Amino acid sequence: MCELCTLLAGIIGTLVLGIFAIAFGLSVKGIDRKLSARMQWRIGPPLRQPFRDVRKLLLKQSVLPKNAVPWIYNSAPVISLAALISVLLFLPIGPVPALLGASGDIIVVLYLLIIPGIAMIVGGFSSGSPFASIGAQREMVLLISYELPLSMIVFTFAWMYSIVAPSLPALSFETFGTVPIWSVLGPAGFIGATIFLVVLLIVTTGEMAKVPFDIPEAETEIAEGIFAEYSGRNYALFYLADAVKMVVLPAIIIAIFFPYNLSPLLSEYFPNLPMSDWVAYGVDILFFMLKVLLIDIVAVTFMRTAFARMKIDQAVRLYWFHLFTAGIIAMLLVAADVMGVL
Amino acid sequence: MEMSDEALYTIPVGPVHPALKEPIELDLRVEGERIVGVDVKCSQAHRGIEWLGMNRNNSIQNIYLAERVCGICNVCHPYCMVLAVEEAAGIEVPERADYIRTIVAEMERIHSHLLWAGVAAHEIGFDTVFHYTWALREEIMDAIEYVTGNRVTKGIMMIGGVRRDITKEREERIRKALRYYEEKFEKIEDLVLHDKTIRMRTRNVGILTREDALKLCAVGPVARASGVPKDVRQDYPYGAYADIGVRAILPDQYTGEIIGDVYDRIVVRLLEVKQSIQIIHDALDNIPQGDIVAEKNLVKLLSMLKRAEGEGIGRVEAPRGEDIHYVRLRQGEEPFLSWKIRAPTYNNVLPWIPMLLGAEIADVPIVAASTDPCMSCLNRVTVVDESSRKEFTLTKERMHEMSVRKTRRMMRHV
Amino acid sequence: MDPNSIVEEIKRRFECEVELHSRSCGRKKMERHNVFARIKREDFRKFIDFLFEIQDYPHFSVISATDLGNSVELLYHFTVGYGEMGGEVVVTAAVNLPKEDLRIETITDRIPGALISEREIHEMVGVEFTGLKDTRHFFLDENWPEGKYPWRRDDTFPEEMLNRLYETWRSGKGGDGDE
Amino acid sequence: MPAITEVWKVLFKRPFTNRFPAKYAPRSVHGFVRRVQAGKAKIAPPVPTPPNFRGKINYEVDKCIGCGLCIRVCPTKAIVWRTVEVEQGEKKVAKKKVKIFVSRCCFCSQCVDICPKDCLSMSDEFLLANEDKLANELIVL
Repeated sequence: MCELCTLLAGIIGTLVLGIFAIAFGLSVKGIDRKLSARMQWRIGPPLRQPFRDVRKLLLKQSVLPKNAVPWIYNSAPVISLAALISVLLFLPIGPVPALLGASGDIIVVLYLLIIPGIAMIVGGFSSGSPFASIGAQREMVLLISYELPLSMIVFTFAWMYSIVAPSLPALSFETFGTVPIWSVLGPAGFIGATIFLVVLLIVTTGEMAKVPFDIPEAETEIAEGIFAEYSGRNYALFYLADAVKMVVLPAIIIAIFFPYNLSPLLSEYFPNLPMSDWVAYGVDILFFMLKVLLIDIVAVTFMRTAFARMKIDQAVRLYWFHLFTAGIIAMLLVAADVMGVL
Repeated sequence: MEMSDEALYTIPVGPVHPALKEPIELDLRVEGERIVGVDVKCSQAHRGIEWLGMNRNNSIQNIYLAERVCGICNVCHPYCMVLAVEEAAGIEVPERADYIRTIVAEMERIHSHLLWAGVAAHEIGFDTVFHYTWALREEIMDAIEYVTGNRVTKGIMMIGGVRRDITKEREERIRKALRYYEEKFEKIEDLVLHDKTIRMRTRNVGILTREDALKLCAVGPVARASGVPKDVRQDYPYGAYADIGVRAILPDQYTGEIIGDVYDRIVVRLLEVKQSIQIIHDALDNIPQGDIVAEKNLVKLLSMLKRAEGEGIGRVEAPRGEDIHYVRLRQGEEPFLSWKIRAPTYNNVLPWIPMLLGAEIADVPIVAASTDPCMSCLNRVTVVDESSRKEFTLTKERMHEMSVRKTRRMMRHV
Repeated sequence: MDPNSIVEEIKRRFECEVELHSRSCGRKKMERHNVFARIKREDFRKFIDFLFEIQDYPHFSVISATDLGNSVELLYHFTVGYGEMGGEVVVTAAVNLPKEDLRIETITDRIPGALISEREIHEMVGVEFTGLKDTRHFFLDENWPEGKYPWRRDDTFPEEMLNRLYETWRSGKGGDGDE
Repeated sequence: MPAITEVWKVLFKRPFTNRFPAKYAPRSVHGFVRRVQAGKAKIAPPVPTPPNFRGKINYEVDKCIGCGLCIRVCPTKAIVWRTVEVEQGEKKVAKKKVKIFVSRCCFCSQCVDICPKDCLSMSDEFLLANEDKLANELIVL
């Protein structure tokens, strides 16, 4: 293929992925709002409400606070959204292998994941409001706290692959897909991996800044914190970034823990089904979307309905102490399993 | 303050802030997340109710004015006012009226405490409990509507008695509501008091010591949570409370210790809901027969009040704490010569300062909410003229004119 | 707390008029008592000391003010004897202040909880509390005009700030003053 | 933490919310009202009012003797005087009657209590919202 074609394919792929992520993310948000309303004994908004919200925000004036630094203030939401969509380029979406899988691995994803947080911090500080500053400080602390368990999980598995499958690149999601972790782990490792899954789900909630970890934007305390001054188009972009996050983070969990597809199973059990490649693709993408939705229901909808907001020191203690300890135990279990100690 | 001023931030909480449902301004000096200085400013919500009662209205009109001091304690304020007027004019209240007043006041307490539990949960980001408690509160609202004719402004108090009797059907309706709450109480208690995240946010937060509570004259559940057994229903019985024998509820009855933090205030309020259910049962069981009002003819009553001369004090234990009204009547004049309303929040604002000092910013909403503050609505707006940086106060007329203009503008586009 | 002994004690110590109002309620007709003591301004601090003798922390409720034409009467409402059934008595110390000399000592040094009430009376009636440090407005706006007191019945009342929106409804066809 | 199980239980319960007047806010209230009038849409019923509910005031003008007691006790000054020309035999006589501004009314029903001729009463009508506070349906004559 010529270089131009690769570039073109990349651009078109990114566009398609971006639109898919935004549309799907907004729908997931709609379902999340509806379900959480039902959990709270309410009716809740119609499913298409997030789309309407975005439309309304885009129509509204974007106010620039007097004390704000304009270029930082305006670029923060763009960077946030762009970084999240680029994470998707490195992640396998169901049956579709990662678009840029060849040029980056898990390390890139981990780095890219920090960018939206940093953009929010910078945007918050640059808006020059005391509420936004406090929100940004809190976001900073939260960012540092949930990175630790997150990287612990990823690197434990990378180390595991370097032992179990030395021929495959350890830090690539491709490896997670071809050799699912559950297939190489014994009982002890299974328990370890389950603990990791729970930890990762809690990290996801923190990363998405939902109750009980919505500390940086805590509405009743600091009036939406970081976003206190954002309005109109800028806020719409943050809103979209939040929606895309609801696809990206579950996609990471899926890539690590549930890289399975439905179509091989289907064709095995129902050989009569007319399973062309395209149908299989469609089925698998739908299956992927279902997995994303389920993870969102557990990590977002359920979490934000069943708990009260924590204070920042309590959240840090949870991540650094409780989840870190759980992570260490899980790591030891996995290690023991892989090394054949148990 | 030892810190240099640069390290300190000033955070204005209010007059308009999502944590505050009513306008009040808290200026917090913070150092990181820790609060080192608090100042309260209240000048957002004075409506001149006392002035109206002293200059414009006659006694009967004042009942409804007092009802509008607060939307939630709308039985306590008129109750308090009629007690004061009855003392000033020397009117004896029939026993049945005492009982009916007690029942309605206790129904209000159930609704107010449930409402508060929801608001407090919302302040710590627990919207689920907020929605549940408000849904459960509907039952008592419906019962109140059935008994008094309206959900919120009950309009049941009258000088010398009450305006509506509790008939057989109304009694049945109240009993139905009480059964509902007896059944649901355990669930509410479980949801609020046994939740780990709520405990994390409220235990050892916003502590008010017994000493501070006495010094700063805290009242109601705030004082009781700090271990001061002060309850007007017990100390200074009115209505049917002396017959029923109400005792002040302290948090150690449930937890075994008194800390004086937000959690203790939650405990006190929830136990009071249970106590109120019992009080209403007792009052309904023992309600005497007879008149419900001392003077049925309102025209006679009005002229009697016009001739009266004297002063009186009414005290009522509102859901938020002690409510006190002082009324002075002068012969030949319909409006009161003097009227002073002291709502519970008046005394519970100063305790915010010791509660908040040393707390974190994240604690402000729940600590403020834990006293169940009530500021009522605004009477003037301060706007800053951007071009000249001149601050001026918007008068009511000007604001009215502006709103009328805006409404017209909007109506053209409909 | 026996109200009669309080009345006797006040009469013995202070040269003043004391009234006892007793009201009963319910079936048991349990009585509740209000003591009104009309004391002199010079005796005021002594009266507060007397209340502290009855109870460690007499509960301060509020200050009411009545404009009596030539003077303003301040009524300090205290309650003593909480904690037992029907044991509380409201003791009101009424102090008459002539309008030329509206001054009284602050009690915030003994009872810090009286701060809001003293600030309120300061701004609403114009009484000067000697020794009160914080005299900013509490309920009224910061830039409220000087020398205007809404709870007075004389020419310091801000008449020009009154509006009677309800009166506009009566006039005209629909009675709407907005048109 | 009891909420953890409670939320899943509630998820499958019928929502508590009363869907008045429609499940979701209509795009345009006027449009919705027009559709309801045309029979194309249905209003979800509000919670029924109890007996003796205090709603919009009713006034039987013929029974009124013009004593003005209601004006005296009305806390919101919602009741004002008005003169009505009544034919009495040959000549016309001016009679004093009242006019009630419902948008000022606070629904305390004190005027109903004091009326010596029982010409005032409270109905159970409570859907009174209007853009014009002086609309004809908000002035009881």
